[in-house]
Formats: sequence, C-alpha cells, structure tokens
Amino acid sequence: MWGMSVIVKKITQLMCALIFVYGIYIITHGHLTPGGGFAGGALVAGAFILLILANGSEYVRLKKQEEGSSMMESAALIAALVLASSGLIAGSMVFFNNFLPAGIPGQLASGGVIPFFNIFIGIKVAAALLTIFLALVIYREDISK
Amino acid sequence: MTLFIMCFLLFLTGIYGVLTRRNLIKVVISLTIMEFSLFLMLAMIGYISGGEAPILAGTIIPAAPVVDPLPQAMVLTAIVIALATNAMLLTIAIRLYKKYGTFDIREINELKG
Amino acid sequence: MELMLAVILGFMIIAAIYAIHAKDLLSAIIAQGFVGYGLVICFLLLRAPDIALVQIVVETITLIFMVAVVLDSTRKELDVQVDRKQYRIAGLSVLFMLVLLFYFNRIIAPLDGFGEHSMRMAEAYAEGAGQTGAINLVAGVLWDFRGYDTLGEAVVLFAAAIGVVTIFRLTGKN
Amino acid sequence: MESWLIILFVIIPLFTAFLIPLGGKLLPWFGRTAVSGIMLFLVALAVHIILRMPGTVVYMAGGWEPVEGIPVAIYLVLDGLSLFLLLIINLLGFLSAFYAISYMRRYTGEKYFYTLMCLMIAGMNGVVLAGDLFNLYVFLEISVISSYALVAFGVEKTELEASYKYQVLGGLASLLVLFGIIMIYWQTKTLNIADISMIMQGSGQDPFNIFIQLILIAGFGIKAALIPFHAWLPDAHSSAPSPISAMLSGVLIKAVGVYVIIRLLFNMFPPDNSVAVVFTTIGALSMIIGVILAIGQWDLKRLLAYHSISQMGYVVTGIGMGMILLARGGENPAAALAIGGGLFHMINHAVFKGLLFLNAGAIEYAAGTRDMTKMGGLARYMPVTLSSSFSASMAISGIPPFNGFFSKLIIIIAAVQGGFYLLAVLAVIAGIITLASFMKFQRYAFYNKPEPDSPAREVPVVMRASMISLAVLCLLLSLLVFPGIRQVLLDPAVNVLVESTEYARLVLNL
Repeated sequence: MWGMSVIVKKITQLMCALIFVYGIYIITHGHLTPGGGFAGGALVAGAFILLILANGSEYVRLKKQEEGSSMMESAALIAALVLASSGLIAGSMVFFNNFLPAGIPGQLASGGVIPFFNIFIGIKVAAALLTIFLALVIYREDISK
Repeated sequence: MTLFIMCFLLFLTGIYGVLTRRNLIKVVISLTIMEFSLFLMLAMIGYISGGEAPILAGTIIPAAPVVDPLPQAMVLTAIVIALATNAMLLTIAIRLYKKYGTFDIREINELKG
Repeated sequence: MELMLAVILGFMIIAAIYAIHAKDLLSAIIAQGFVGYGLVICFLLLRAPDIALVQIVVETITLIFMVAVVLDSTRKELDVQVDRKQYRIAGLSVLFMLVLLFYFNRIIAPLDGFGEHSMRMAEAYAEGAGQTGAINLVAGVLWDFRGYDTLGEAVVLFAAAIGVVTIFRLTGKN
Repeated sequence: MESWLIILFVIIPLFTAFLIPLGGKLLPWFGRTAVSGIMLFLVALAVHIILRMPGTVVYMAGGWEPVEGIPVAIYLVLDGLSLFLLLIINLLGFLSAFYAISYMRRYTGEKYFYTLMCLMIAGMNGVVLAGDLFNLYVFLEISVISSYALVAFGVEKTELEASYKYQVLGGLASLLVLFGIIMIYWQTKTLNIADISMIMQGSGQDPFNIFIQLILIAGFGIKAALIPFHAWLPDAHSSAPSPISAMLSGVLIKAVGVYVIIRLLFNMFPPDNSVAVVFTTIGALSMIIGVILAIGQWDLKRLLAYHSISQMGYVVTGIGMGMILLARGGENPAAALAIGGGLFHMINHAVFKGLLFLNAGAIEYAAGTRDMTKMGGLARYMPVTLSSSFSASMAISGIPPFNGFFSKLIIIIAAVQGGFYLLAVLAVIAGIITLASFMKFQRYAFYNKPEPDSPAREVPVVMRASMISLAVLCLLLSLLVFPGIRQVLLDPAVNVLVESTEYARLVLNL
C-alpha cells in the first residue's frame, strides 16, 4: 500500500499519538466512565491502522508482523483467563471471582479485578483488530508480488 | 410501539437484501443492517422514561432511576460478535474475488445443488 | 424524544434501502455507514453512552475494512437488468413484509411499550455498584456479574482473528 | 459431586487454544499432542461424572447467589441430557483430533487448525452446559465462527465458496436466534432458562409464544440443516478436512442445532401441540428428502453429507413424536420410548457418521480422489478401512447387530405405538434407500475393478487406530438397549425431556 502526501503523513503521525493516548485513557477508566476494554482497544488499533493507511505499509516494515500481534493477543487472553480462574486455583472454586477489595467507588483504584480485565481485553482487542488488518495488508502485498 | 415496528421494518429490509442481492458485498451490507436493527431494538427495550445513563456520579446508590444496564451489556457483546462475523465474511469475499474476478454469486458456482 | 428517534430511524431505513439498491458499491458502503452512525445517535438518546462509544469506533473500523476491500477490487454493482420477474419478486416480498409487520404488531401489543420497561434480573445489576465497586454499571455487568459472557465475546474475536489469518494463507496444502 | 468440575469442560479447551499460537512457535508438535491429550482428559472427566450419577448440578459463574429467588449469575447446568451430549462431543472430538495427527500433515498452518478445533469444542461444550440464553448465543457463535474458518481451511475455490454459503446462512440463523432471545427478554425480563420457564408456565399458549418458538425453530433449524434450511450442509461438510467433517456432521449440527431446540422447546416453553406437529413434520421431511437427494451423488463426502440430513431427520422425528404425545397430555409410555429412540439414534449417528467421514478421509488420503467412479478395488490395499467402513455402513443402514438397527427399531415401534403409521412407513422406506445407497458405496469403492497402477496403500497407524475404535463403538453401543446400561446413560437424558417442567424446579432448587 502506498502512503499519502507529506502533510497527511505528518499530521497523522501527530494524531496517532493523541488517539493512542485517548485509547489508553478509555481502557484504564473503563469502570468509571463510558468505554472500557473494547472501545479503548479498538481505538488503539485504529491509531495503528491510521498510521499504516497514511504512511503506507513500508513505514512499519511488514514482515510476518501479524504473527507478533497474534501472539500478543493469545498472551493477553491467557492473562485474562488465568485472572478469571484464579478463584478456582486459589480454592474458592468460583470462576470469575472478584477477590480484590472493591475500593471506594469513583476512584481509579476501585472495582476489584474489573480494571485488570479491561486492560487485558484492551490489549487483546487491539491486537485482534490489528491482526485482521495486517493479514489483509500482507495478503495484498503477497498477491501483487 | 411505532418505534419497535420501524425497527422490525429495518430488520425485514436486511432480510430482503440477504435473500435478493447477488453481490457478495451487498449481502454483507444487508447482514450488517439486520444486526443494527437488533442492537437498536435491544437498546430501546432497556430504556426507561426519565432514566439516567447507568453511570453513577461517584455514589453507589443511584440518585435517579437508571436505564437497564443488562441490554447495554448484551448490545456490546453483540457488536463485537457482529464485527467478528463481518471480518470473516469480508475475508472470504476478498479471496473469492481474487479467484474468480467477480463478486457475482451466480458466477461462483463450482459446487452444485 | 420519541419523535426524534422516529425521525432518525426513518432516515436509517431510507439509507438502508438505498444501501441495498445502490448501483455503486462505494456509495452503498457509505449509506451503510450512515445507518451505523445514525445508530450511534440513537444510542446516545437512549442513555447508552457505552455502546455509543463502542459502536462509533467499531463502525469506523468496519468502514475502513469495507472501503479497502472495495477499492482493491471493483466498485461496480452487477448490471441488474430490470425485468418482469424482478418486479414480481419485489412485489411479493413487500406483501410478505406487510403481513409479517401486521403479525408483529399484533403479538407485541401486550408487551411493555417504549420507556415502560421494568427490571427483574437486572434489578440486582442496577444496585450492584456497592458490591462490584464499579460506578459504571455496564462495566460491572460486563466483567463481574456476567464476566463469563464477556470472556466468550473476547474468544469470538480471537476465533475471528485466527480464522482471518487462516483464510489468508496463500496455499492450503503442502 | 464438586460442581466446579463442569466449568473445566470450557476452560481447558479455551486455555489450550490460547496456548497453541504461543507454544506452536517454539515446539512444532505442541498443537497435535496437546489437543489429543486434553480431549482424552475431558473424555475421562465425562465418564467420571457419568459414573457418579450426579443428577442435576448447577454452577453459578461468579458465585452470585439468587436475589429473592431471581437468578442473577450465569448458570451452568449439567443434567442427564447435557451429560449425554458432553460425552458425544468429547469422545468424537478426541478421536478426530487423534486422527488429525497424521491426516493434517499435508496441510499448511497446522497450529491454526488445532487452535480453531479447540475453540470449536469449547464452544460446543459451552452451549451444552449453558443455562442462560445469552450465554448460549455467545458460545454458539464461538463454535460456528471457528467452524466457518475450518470449512475454508483448504483455501481452494470450492472450500471458500462452501464457507461463504455457510457463513451467510449461519449469520442469518444467528440473527434469528438473537431476535428470539431479544423478544424473550422483552417479555420476561430475564435470561435464565429456568426462570423464563417458571414465568412462561403461567402464561399459557398466547400467539407470542408460538411466534417465538417458530422463530427459534427457523434459527436453530438452519444450524441443524433440517430440510427447508439444508442448502449449506452438503457443501460445507464435504469441503472441510475429513476430521472436521466428522466433527461437523457428527457433533456440531447436534450440539448447536437439535440439542438447543429440544432443550428450549421441552424445558423452557410450555408444551404445545401445533409447534410439536411443525417440528415433527420438518423432521419427517428431512428424513425422506435427505435420503432421496443422496441417491444421485457420486462424490463420496457429499453422499455422506446428504445422509446426515436424513439421519438427523430420524432423530427429530423420534423426539418430535414424543413431544406431540407429551403435549396431548397424560402418562404415555410411547412418548418416553420415542424420545429415547431419538436420543439413542443421536449418539449412534455421531459414532457411525464420524467413522464414515474418517473412512472417506482415509480413502482420499490413499487414493487421492473423492469421486466414487474413479475408485475401485481398494479392498486389496486397505483392509482396515474396508472392515471399519463396512461396519459403519451396516450401522447406518440399520442391519443387526449394529447400533443403528436398534435405534431405528425403537423409533419405528414408538411410531406404531403412538399411532403415527405414516411416519413408521416413511422411516422404513428411508432405511431401505439408505441401505441401497451404502451398498453402492461399498461396491464402487472397494470391490469394483481396480484402477490400474493405483497409488493406494493402507493409511498410517494413528488413523487406523481412530477408525478401529469407532468401529468397535458401533458394536458396543448396541448394548445400550439393555436395561442396566441404559439406566446409566440414556434414561437420565430421556427423563429430563419427559418431565419437562421439572427442569426449572431442579435448577432453581425450589
């Protein structure tokens, strides 16, 4: 995929950082404000997709990159599943046990395990969407060779 | 009730598209429209007149009645599932296009019956 | 409120019909995007900011995928020659839709109308902020009360990602 | 019994699925061994639970107790019927995974195959255990989305086309199911199946209930490929790699199609005569039209796929007859007999159709073709494939002493007892055509004049082991007609359906 003009490239590089940070904010504040792992993860993936669209696939040097993001996705899901079944392992025999203290509602450190799930799922969703997009881009390059 | 009937009309429009269109991409679009109508119906079922959004302002006890949070969680799940199915369908459509050079279902007929 | 929703919904139906009948695939996709973004406004009106946020992001990404697919291949809708048979099919389906709409109207009459919903299972979820500690009730439902569902949803996305990578392999057999 | 054991049926395959993309990078053999290993473990776990005879076990995910008698958590429910299905799923899953160790060597992207297979099994186990409608929908989507990708695994023209058809019809079915679930939530404001059942028992037969049941029959009927909705099945099941064809035909259409539909129609809605008649009619149509469509097929796997439609027709007819008798009310021994015959045929079909697809895979592996006219004389080269496919063919056509004979016999006896003489005649006719069709298969594949310089030779030992185990099971399952063995496995499953309103009471622990 070819990139676009210099102005577009520069502006998207700036914008991507902003979108990325906003995505992180959405993920970490998922239990307080609208949003959460899914919306934030999709935003983070969107930042990368924007970068690739504007700068062309040469910019990120795609070479089997989808394997990396796919492994990232698996790792995040394993973390989420282990966190979910930690109640089973620890002996309370409850799947999805919210074992951390609930904290003071409204503060960032509240909601027990919910923020952790949001973070893991944020990583997972970002990696999944990026995997799908990269698979498409890599396929196009392979076929045009 | 009018709103629900309009929602159902949107659903039927999607079904009509799936059954009559002969273009791979158009079929995907029709399925997406059906999904949209179901999301909207679910969100409308959960709405309570005068209810607030289910995000409390720093307290545990809701100050005003809130709308039903369960349909919203269901819609969120359904949106992600719809995204997954759409991605799969589009992937197959691209592969088929590269093999046949067309999006026409009638020309993609290696399998019969 | 109800009127506003009805107007937006009416526009969405028109856009949907256009999306199904457009001659150009790119404009069909844009019309579908119109339906999707209309849905976002409806969600905001229905006091559902969470799903509005998710929908707006997901819709954008879906549009990017679809535009990428269409720009990479062809924009032309197949040449549909309008003949008698087509009109007959269209007429029959409109008739069938009217029957279904009438039936639907009849069976939903005893159900709760718009805005008259009451909670049964969700009662505990709406009062559960004290137990989960999350003041965003939807996040509490997603990751505590019904976390098992949400894990399944993440797995669906995982399956789709693996499936996409699988289908994009250039050769199937060694 | 410790109720947390049942969640392992979902967690373990999921965990393996997530681990394979990571582990497969370092150790190429990780995928194949891990999947076979965990499936063996799950089979052992299922047998362990069966021997303990637990009755109805309820597990609440998240540990949320009911509030004022209204269930809050997602329930996982294990009763006789789900246990029956769990055994089928994991047994056939294990044998297919074991078979795939050799078979999948020829394909690229092996680790993706095992990941998707694990996800499919996790999804089906989740569907069978779900006691909550929306949870059921989510796990159904997991299994069908992975099966979409598995059907297209060969990425040739036919595979992609089959997968596209399957995805469009499957997507339509999923949306109909979701629509039904939304309507149910609108009416009852809860998602728990037992709770919905309690609410609906008072409501009687209003048009709303009938409408929802028809929508759900259409949705799950597409998933189960019953006759008006069968268009996708022959393509999808014949295009997938053979171990997956065995899983799709043997298990998937049962777990996400027929199982869900009978669970909802028996245990959730109050029994209704008209819906039962519709259901039975669909089953009878599938039984007879499926077998007629199969007559003209020369592609081996397509032939088997059409027979799947017909055999599922037997299952649905048997269970539907029981449902009609139950809806008419009163104590009726014929109802229990009909339902028992249907469920018995379900496990039998899983075993022999799984075996037949594995045979087809072996023949394709050895002879390199699926076209029956191009085969011939394979009996000389492939004795194990010959004998196992012979026993499977006899089982599917209903020849004693193989298992298929007994289940078909029970269904026919029940039809006569219940007064459905037409259905009994149709079942006999379908059985005769099936026999003819499989004699054709045996003759063209194994006994005709051999092709000159045929490359055929016997398949690797791993594939043979899977086929032999299934062939032995074909004989062993006949034992299920004896009372002592039936009480362990079949009777609890039948009781769940016959005492249809008991389900809600047991789950809610009233």
